[in-house]
Amino acid sequence: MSTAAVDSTDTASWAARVAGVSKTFGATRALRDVHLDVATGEVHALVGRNGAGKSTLVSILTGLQAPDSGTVELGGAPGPSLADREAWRQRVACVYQRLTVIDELSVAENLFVNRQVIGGGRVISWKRLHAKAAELLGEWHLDIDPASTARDLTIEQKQYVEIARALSFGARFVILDEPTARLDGTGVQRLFERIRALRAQGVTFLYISHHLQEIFELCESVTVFRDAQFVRSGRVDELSRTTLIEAMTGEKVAVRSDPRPPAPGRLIEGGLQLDGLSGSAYEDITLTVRPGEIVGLAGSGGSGKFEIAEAVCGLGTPSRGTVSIDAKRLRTGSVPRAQRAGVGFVPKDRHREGLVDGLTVGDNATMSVPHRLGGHGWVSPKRQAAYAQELIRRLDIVPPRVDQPAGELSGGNQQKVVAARAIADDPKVLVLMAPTAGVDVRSKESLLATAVEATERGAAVLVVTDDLEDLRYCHRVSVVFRGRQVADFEDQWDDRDVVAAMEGVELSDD
Amino acid sequence: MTETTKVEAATTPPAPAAGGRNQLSLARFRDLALVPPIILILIVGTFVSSHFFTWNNLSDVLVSMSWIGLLVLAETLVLLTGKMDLSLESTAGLAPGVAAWLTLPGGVHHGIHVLSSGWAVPIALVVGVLIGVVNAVLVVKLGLNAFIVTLGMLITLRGLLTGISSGQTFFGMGSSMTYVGTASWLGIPASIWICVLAFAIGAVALRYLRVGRSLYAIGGNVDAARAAGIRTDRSFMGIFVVASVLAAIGGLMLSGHLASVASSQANGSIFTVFAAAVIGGVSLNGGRGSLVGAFTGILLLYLVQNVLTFAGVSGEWFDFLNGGVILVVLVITRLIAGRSRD
Amino acid sequence: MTETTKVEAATTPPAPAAGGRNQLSLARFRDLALVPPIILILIVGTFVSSHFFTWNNLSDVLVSMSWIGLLVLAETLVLLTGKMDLSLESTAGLAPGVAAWLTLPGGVHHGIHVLSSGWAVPIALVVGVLIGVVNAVLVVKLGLNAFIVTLGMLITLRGLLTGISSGQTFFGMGSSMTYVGTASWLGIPASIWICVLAFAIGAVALRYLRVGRSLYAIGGNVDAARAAGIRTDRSFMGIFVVASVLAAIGGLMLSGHLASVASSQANGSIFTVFAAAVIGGVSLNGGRGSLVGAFTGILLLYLVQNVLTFAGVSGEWFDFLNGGVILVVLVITRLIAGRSRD
Amino acid sequence: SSSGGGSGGSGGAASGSKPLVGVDYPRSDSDFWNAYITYMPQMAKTVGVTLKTTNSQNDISKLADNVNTLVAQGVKGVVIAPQDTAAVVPTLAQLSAKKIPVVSVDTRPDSGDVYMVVRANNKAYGEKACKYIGDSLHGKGKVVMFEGDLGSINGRDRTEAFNACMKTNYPNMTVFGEATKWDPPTAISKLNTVLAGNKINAIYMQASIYLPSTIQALKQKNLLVPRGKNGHIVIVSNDGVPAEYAAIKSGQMDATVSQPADLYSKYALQYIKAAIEGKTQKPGPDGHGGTILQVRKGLLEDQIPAPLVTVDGKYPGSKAVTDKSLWGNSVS
Ligand SMILES: Nc1ncnc2c1ncn2[C@@H]1O[C@H](COP(=O)(O)OP(=O)(O)OP(=O)(O)O)[C@@H](O)[C@H]1O
Ligand SMILES: Nc1ncnc2c1ncn2[C@@H]1O[C@H](COP(=O)(O)OP(=O)(O)OP(=O)(O)O)[C@@H](O)[C@H]1O
Ligand SMILES: [Mg+2]
Ligand SMILES: [Mg+2]
Repeated sequence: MSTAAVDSTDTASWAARVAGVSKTFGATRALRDVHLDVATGEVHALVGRNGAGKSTLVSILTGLQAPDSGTVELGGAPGPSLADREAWRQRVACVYQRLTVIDELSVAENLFVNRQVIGGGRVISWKRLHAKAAELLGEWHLDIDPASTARDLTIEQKQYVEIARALSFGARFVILDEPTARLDGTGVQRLFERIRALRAQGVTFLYISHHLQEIFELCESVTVFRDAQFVRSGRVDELSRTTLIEAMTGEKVAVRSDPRPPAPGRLIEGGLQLDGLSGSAYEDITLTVRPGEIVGLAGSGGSGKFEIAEAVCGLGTPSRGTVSIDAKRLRTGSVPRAQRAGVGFVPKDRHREGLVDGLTVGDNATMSVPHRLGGHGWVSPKRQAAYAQELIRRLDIVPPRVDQPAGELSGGNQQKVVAARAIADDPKVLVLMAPTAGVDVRSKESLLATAVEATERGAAVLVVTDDLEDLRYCHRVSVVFRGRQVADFEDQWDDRDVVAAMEGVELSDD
Repeated sequence: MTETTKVEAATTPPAPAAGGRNQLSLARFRDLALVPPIILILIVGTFVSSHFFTWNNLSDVLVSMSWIGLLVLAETLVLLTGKMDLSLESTAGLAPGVAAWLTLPGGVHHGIHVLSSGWAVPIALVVGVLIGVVNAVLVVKLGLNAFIVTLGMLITLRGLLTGISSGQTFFGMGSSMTYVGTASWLGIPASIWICVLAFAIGAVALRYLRVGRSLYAIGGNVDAARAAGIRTDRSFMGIFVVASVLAAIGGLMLSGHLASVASSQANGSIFTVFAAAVIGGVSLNGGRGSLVGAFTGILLLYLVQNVLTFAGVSGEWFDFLNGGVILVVLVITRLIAGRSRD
Repeated sequence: MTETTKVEAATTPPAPAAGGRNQLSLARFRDLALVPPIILILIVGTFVSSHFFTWNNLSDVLVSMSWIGLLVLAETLVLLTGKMDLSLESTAGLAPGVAAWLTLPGGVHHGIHVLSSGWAVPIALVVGVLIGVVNAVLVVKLGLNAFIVTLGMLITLRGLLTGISSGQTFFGMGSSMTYVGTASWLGIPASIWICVLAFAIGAVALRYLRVGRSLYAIGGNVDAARAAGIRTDRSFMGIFVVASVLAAIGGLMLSGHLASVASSQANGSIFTVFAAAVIGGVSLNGGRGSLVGAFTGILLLYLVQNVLTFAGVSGEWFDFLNGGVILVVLVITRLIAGRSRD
Repeated sequence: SSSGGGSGGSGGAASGSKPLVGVDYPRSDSDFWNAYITYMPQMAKTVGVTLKTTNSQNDISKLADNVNTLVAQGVKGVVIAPQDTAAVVPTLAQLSAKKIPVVSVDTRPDSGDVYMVVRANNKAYGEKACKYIGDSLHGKGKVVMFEGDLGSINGRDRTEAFNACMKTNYPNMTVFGEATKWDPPTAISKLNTVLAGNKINAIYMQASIYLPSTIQALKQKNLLVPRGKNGHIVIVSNDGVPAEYAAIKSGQMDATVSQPADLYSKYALQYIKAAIEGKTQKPGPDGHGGTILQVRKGLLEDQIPAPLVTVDGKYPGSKAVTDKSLWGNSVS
């Protein structure tokens, strides 16, 4: 058994220690004899590709699941029994990767679920509960009525509620599993300020993210998992970005160059054309994506960028303006119509509208192309399997099995399945909404490489995102802010300008 | 690499919180959505018969719905946690049935008289507890679907009552068993008191006690509730047992009211129970609904039946109108509330 | 730098690819999970009576389950899309009921004879279509919960049959209506043919037709299915109509078998329908299940009843044993399959 | 109360002096039918037949299946009690094709051949109740009638006869007919509704299942006045189960019609045995106090007498509640 090389017998200096932990789900080994040592008072990053087992370790560290073997220590004491949730909650707080906000309850109740403020006797005092909730929301500068229903919050607001709740326990050890996946730039900064303030008070963090720049900005040390195994750990300031990625992927990192395919000529006709498009969340959007071109549509949370994209895909209906494909006007409001016109897309939320968890990878990947699998309404299972296998190969989906239920894949691979479906019909127009949310560095590249590949087949690609990494693949970028098109960048741009436009601020210097 | 996004943006609040107050009043509104139809029925009834809007008649309606009211209360609690219990109707028959069987003399009363009649009520409650435990074990420990488990239990328990009674009607039970169905407290029938108090206590517990709130959390998102430290399995166990015991009490009230336990007692009532809960705004998906709503649901259904009876609707069209009313109320509340009450 | 142990992991693919075949065979296994219990019942039955394992008896069992088999098929289709249809049992009564009412002469036959008897079958089918459309509109267009809508429809349609028949039994219908219930093709009763063929066609459609495969997607995640370009609303409408029409055909087969339509025809059968589908492995949450499984489910239940009858189980314990068998099969398949069949 | 008769072996028993007879019980959820079920094995011994029994649980399609099962076991004759007289017709056709004789108990199939119908006259039930009530109240007053299920033929016969008799004989009486689906809670809620606006003088319940609930409801409203006292509500019931006799004795109710469960089973088995032995029947007195009627061609019906039972037997044509010949006084 490999043990931690860090030799320290002073148990008190470890906020959390995990040794020899393994965990298997059916045929999948999610963790193989891993260890992790988080020193008290540090912000410790845990990185690894999708499916490396990070979230599984989180569920073990927070007492939601028992490891098959191995030990967990928190603050020098062995982890409590699984049944004793209270004891776990006192020692470790967590923002889970999947939201645990309960839609039916009010914001205040979500913040204090199962620890509602008790008034006189054993009775809940709603007044005090709302007051305390308002106070907590105020600390996060969140202007949300504590009495409002969580269902009506935006996804970002829900993420804040999640974070605010986790950090309000007063736990000395906090785990954050991809907390920024749903936050925009300002939101991330606000979170970081909080984390730093708490760290100053001696709180320890285990921080999980696929945004490596966040690791370098925030964390002191880092542990890398790969293929369910521990690979290495060390101090962040002694690691370069390249070594980190190499540890994660197990491959040499190629020198990074401009990933964009050659831009198509100005005069090429066709592609996607939005003219004065207006809807409930956006106004007067005019945009062209030529065949062979990748255009970014950037905006922060609540900007309306997804609504614009959804209008193109048939998921939403604009009130004014036109969408044309190859100069032919598209009647919006129907996905099948959009598909027939040549639109393929990745929807913004892979869990809600992307995957059918219970169906196989093959079924999911080929769901929108039944006409390619047989004639007259028939589907040939053989052709389907072959077609799906080809998509799996093109997108490098792991494990490369057609008959694996899609729900059992890791987040990044699930996203690839959704992308496979988007390109399955060789679309003329490919719309990618938040294509790399929650996706590891390597998968990000391979996902966006799909977009590049699509352009080589002559597709017009629209990437709808708030991730600057994604925009590196774009020839041009349009930025929307609160539903209005505020900036257009051609060919070369400074990230800071894009971010400024996304946040709706004027930069003070030049 | 690209520089990190560090912009000194004014800390704009992320998306304004529209409609906090409205939200609350909408929820309140949904609780009381059936009040206008109830008032309408009261007015219609008054025109149909001068005997309708009298204390005597209304108290008869309340008495006759009190037992099923407890079943609606029980079902609402189960539904809030996102489960279902179809077997409540059988429990309402079997619990008093077993009590009668064990305490009544043989002969015309069909009992076996192994216990004195004072044991009747405790026996019924114990039967309720046992049924609840069996349901809970099958659903929680074995992870079976609640709908199908309680459907199987519905058939089995009903069959058990037919078995022990040989299909006959138990009657002539002692005063301990008929007490709740017959007594009056402060001039109001005890069964009305019990039903109304049970709803009131339930409503307070759901609003002001942690254990009550936890039902909403469990029904809303069981994984989240578990992560928040709520002992979800224990809650499911508890709620199945509480529901069965409430059904047993409801059954006792019904058999007290009828001074007998027919082997078909309460058969088919689960349809009415579900209809009442749902038109009262309780979600079948868990986490949403209130006891006030559920109470107005069953009240509305019983008032409608009462008015139909006064109106002399002929027997063969009774069920049709009754079912039609459920559908119409569903559609109207849906259109008014403007969103799915599922 | 605090370098730590660096595992020289060969770059194995993350999730070991073990059990791909297993996965598939597990799914197959779940389809056929009821085959061992069915064989067991056949063996037990052979010991109970020498008359059990004869073509005559087994064909009687198949004939008597054929009509409800169509209801199980219909319910399975609806369940696959993640909805429910409780009103199928009423449709199986109302559709032939309306046909008889409109085509039979008055007097003892209780009809009104506005159409000639040749119209009977088309009328029943049209009634099926209409009911399906009403269900679909309420569920799909108004977004009401399918459970409660079809529960309301169950009560309403049953009431409608009571209303038009005044609670009496229609009988003496023409040969067009009794044909499917009485004819034999190639020496095998037509109703067996119809039931088995319907299941076979359904199974092929679910596996090899685009529209069939889309039901699984819709039931698994309706938003994802919609985003994938599947016309989900149209599918729901279609499936409700198909289910109601199947129930109408089932009703025709039953009334052909009995040469009459009682006002209580098929009452209570929906319990058996659900039980059969679920023990046959169909998920109540949508997206999972097969017609082979559903067929074995209803076959098992009917064989058990047949063996119980041969064993001379007394009437009062019949339901108890019947319900008990459902529960036992649920528990056993759960323990064998090792994971929730919800 | 399971039937006698070996479960496995059958063929041998059919021949000889004790023919194998199949009996399908219609339901087991009423006192009356339970008495019938209890009597059957006893009567089988007296009559000299071997039984195979099934129970169709009030479900006519189950009856068809059960008869198939019985035939598969080699029964030589079948006794059924179809609660739906139309839907049983195809079953009768099947049995007649197989030359298996049938005795129908309690109801008369709408068409088809049966060897004998053994039933009481349900119209007579309604009439007897009507007369008793009308005479007791001297042709004045209001009466609530708990009808059975609309789908029940026996219930309908009673209703029609009661209404017709009231109309002709006691035109000044008001009848509130309430459909109850054989369900006591429904009956009570309808009774309450009537009581809300009316003073009631009599209640006619078409089955004994309503009795305890009705007594209870009247007690609650202080309307339960013993028989003979001023303000007594005349209660006439139907079935003749021991519970009714107890209520008659205690003065809570007045009269009931004794539906002869014992005779039903006895004569059903006698007739089926005779049929198996090849005997024929003809219309006329049946030799045990009733008459055999030719209802239609090929259908004979033995109408078993069903006496009205009163406390002292003084009402014309009634028997005293203590009469030992009443089956209700001999079951446990
Ligand atoms: N409940 C489960 N059942 C089956 N397999 C599971 C389950 N949970 C996780 N897995 C599998 O375990 C492996 C590790 O998953 P985990 O969620 O821990 O990865 P991760 O590192 O958090 O990935 P990501 O970065 O995408 O969140 C994956 O292959 C996943 O499919
Ligand atoms: N169903 C809805 N009802 C009312 N308003 C909505 C609804 N959906 C979105 N909006 C509003 O539309 C605007 C844009 O929506 P949204 O938050 O989805 O933007 P986005 O660009 O997709 O942001 P993100 O990057 O966070 O996903 C917001 O003001 C949001 O509140
Ligand atoms: Mg994860
Ligand atoms: Mg958004």
